[in-house]
Amino acid sequence: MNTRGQRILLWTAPPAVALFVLAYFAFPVFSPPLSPTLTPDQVAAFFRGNVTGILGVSILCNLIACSLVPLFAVTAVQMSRSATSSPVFTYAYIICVGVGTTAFILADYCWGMAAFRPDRDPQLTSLLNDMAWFFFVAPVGTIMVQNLCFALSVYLDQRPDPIFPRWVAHFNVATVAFLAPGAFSILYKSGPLAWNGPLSFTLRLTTFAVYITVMFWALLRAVNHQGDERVALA
Amino acid sequence: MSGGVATVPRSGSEPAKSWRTNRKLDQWIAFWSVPFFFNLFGLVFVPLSWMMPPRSPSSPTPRIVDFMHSHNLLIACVILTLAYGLAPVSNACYLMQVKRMSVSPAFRYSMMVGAMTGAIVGMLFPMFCFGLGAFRPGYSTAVLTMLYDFGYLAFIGSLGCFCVMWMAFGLAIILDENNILPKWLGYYTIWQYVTELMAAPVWIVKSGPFAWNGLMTFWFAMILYVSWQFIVYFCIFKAIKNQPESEFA
Amino acid sequence: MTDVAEGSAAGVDESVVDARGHVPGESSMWFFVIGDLLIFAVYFVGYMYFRSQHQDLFLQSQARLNVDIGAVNTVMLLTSSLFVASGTAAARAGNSANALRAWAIAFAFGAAFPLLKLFEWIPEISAGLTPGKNLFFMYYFVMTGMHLCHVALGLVIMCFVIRNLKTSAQPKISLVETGATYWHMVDVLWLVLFALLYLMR
Amino acid sequence: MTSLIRSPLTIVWAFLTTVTIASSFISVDGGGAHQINTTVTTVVLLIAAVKAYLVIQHFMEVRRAPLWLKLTTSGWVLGLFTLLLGFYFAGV
Repeated sequence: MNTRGQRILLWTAPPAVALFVLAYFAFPVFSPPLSPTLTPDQVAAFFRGNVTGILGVSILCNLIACSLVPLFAVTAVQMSRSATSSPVFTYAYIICVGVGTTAFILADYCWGMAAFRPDRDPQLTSLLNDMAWFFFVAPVGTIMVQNLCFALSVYLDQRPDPIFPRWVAHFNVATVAFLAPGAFSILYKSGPLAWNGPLSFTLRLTTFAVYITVMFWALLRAVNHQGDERVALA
Repeated sequence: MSGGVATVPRSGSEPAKSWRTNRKLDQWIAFWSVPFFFNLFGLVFVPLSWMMPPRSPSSPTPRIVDFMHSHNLLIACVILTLAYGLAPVSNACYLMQVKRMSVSPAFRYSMMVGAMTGAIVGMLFPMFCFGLGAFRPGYSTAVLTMLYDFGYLAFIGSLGCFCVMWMAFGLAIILDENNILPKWLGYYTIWQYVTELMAAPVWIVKSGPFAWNGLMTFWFAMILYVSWQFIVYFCIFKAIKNQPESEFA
Repeated sequence: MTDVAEGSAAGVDESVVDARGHVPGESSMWFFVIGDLLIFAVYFVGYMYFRSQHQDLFLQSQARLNVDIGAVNTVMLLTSSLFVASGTAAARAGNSANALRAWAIAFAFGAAFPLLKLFEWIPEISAGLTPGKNLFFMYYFVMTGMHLCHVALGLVIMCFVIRNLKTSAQPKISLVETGATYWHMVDVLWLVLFALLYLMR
Repeated sequence: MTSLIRSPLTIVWAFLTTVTIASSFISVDGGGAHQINTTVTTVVLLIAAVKAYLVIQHFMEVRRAPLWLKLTTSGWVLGLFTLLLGFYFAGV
């Protein structure tokens, strides 16, 4: 068994990231991010004025929402190679990926729904917008646990020739710390922790982007070192 | 503060070399995160936000509005969004034992998908319904009561994703020939499935024993569920403990 | 028919009587049976408690049930249980052919139960007697519905027992006994349900 | 055929079926008015208790089971029907 398949899946990540970057810069809601202090009428007016942009990005994101899953799947495969007593962290990792991705899809749905019929009652448009932000910014719990599971499986790897270098695990733990503030966006409507604040929005997205890039290179290296070794996950 | 933070010190601080010698360290870390998670879950739901025991579906609108505006709901929401990632870890503990059984991998794959969908519809979504009401006090009462209903129904209403999980888990235990978990636990797990059936009437009535805060649909199912949870963790504890070293690859 | 009964009678009375203190089937199934009996007991007692709070409502609602189908269904389950019991005894006595026949007949009677239930439920639901109608009908549909799930599971288990009897030269007696134990429990629960929902005043 | 009729299981079954039909007649005749009727209820519930006990003893073969199983199942029948009748009469 060679690693060609894993490498192919891995290389689907860069185009996916490119599409996400495109979606990010094309999304009217993000430039600049809508303030949580807007009244329902202001939110409704915003959605009425930007139907095309929001719908376009929502459709695009519906299509590409799961396109980073192959990257995570390869991560899971590499995790399962580490010499621990069980694949318990791999399983937790896979479930976390599913949950986190669904949360992103729900966020996208809510924004798309608000733009689909922009003359809806402003209360409802505002509710959909709030819900979208909640699902987009707040549910950091799964990606935190996901990264911790990855880090733990690297730390506990008892191979003489570890699959991932130690610093990848340290890096994953650090991302956990940087992602955590996102959850507090539920509590604040202004300041650094609000959903448009530097800690919840900018730091979180930057961390995520750096994380994907670093993981991509780390995985590439791990897969290339795998050689003919069979993977035990099932 | 979060589940993440709680598990980090154990690994991040590179525990003593004696820990290193324990080959099952990964399983023990995952296992001990579970009681932590459930205690947190209980604390957040009961004394912090008083979301549980469930409020009446027929309580008067002003009381619903009052409740939906309580600030503690937001704090509860924050804690849970930080910690809900630990639910997959607890499910991974079951999955690990199912992997050791003689049954087909299809069982643990079914459970895995059940766990994924369950975490979204049974935890994250209802949580956000409650959080949204408190987040923006300007919502009309119609929106608030809808969020209230949506939150409770998604949380308590019967969920097929858990049905599939318990079915796969119960069947795997019963069919297993390696005796990883006791057979009676498999039969006990069938009642877990039944508790989901029991919860079906909450969609129909708004008061009495079959409402979402009812004696039959909530309290009775809760008694079955909580005792099952304790027993299953005790059994998993023994299963991890009894796993022979020779099984490790 | 005669053979079945002969086999069973012989099996029960001679070969097993000496086995004092024999727990039929897997003991884990008994764990389930006793637990299930207790779970249903909570429902039964809950029904009685709420009935005493709303006597008239329950009595008037009971008037709209179909006692005939209920009684026929009781007889169906009892007869099915009889054949299960004699089939089990035949299997124990080593008479696979008779056991198989008895279990097949038992399955036919058991399968009639959900069909009759359908004939009972559909007119009721189309007449507006849904679980949302009142507390009695909620109890009625929840309890008979949960019982019906047990019947469905029982029919599946019966299929496994029948396959076991049909395909293997030495059928697994413990499987046969386990299936029988479960099926009789379904019967017991229905007997109580029938009295509580249809008959009492 | 004679052995079918004489088989203890069949005798139990015949008894169970007869009392089932009898109890529905009692209910329909005595309680047809759908008013509280303590006699009908008592008779019907006692019949149900006896039926459940017989099925457990004879069909489930608890008759030949160890003592703990006999006690548990009999205790269930006794306890359940005591509670049922108790709640019934408390509410009448």
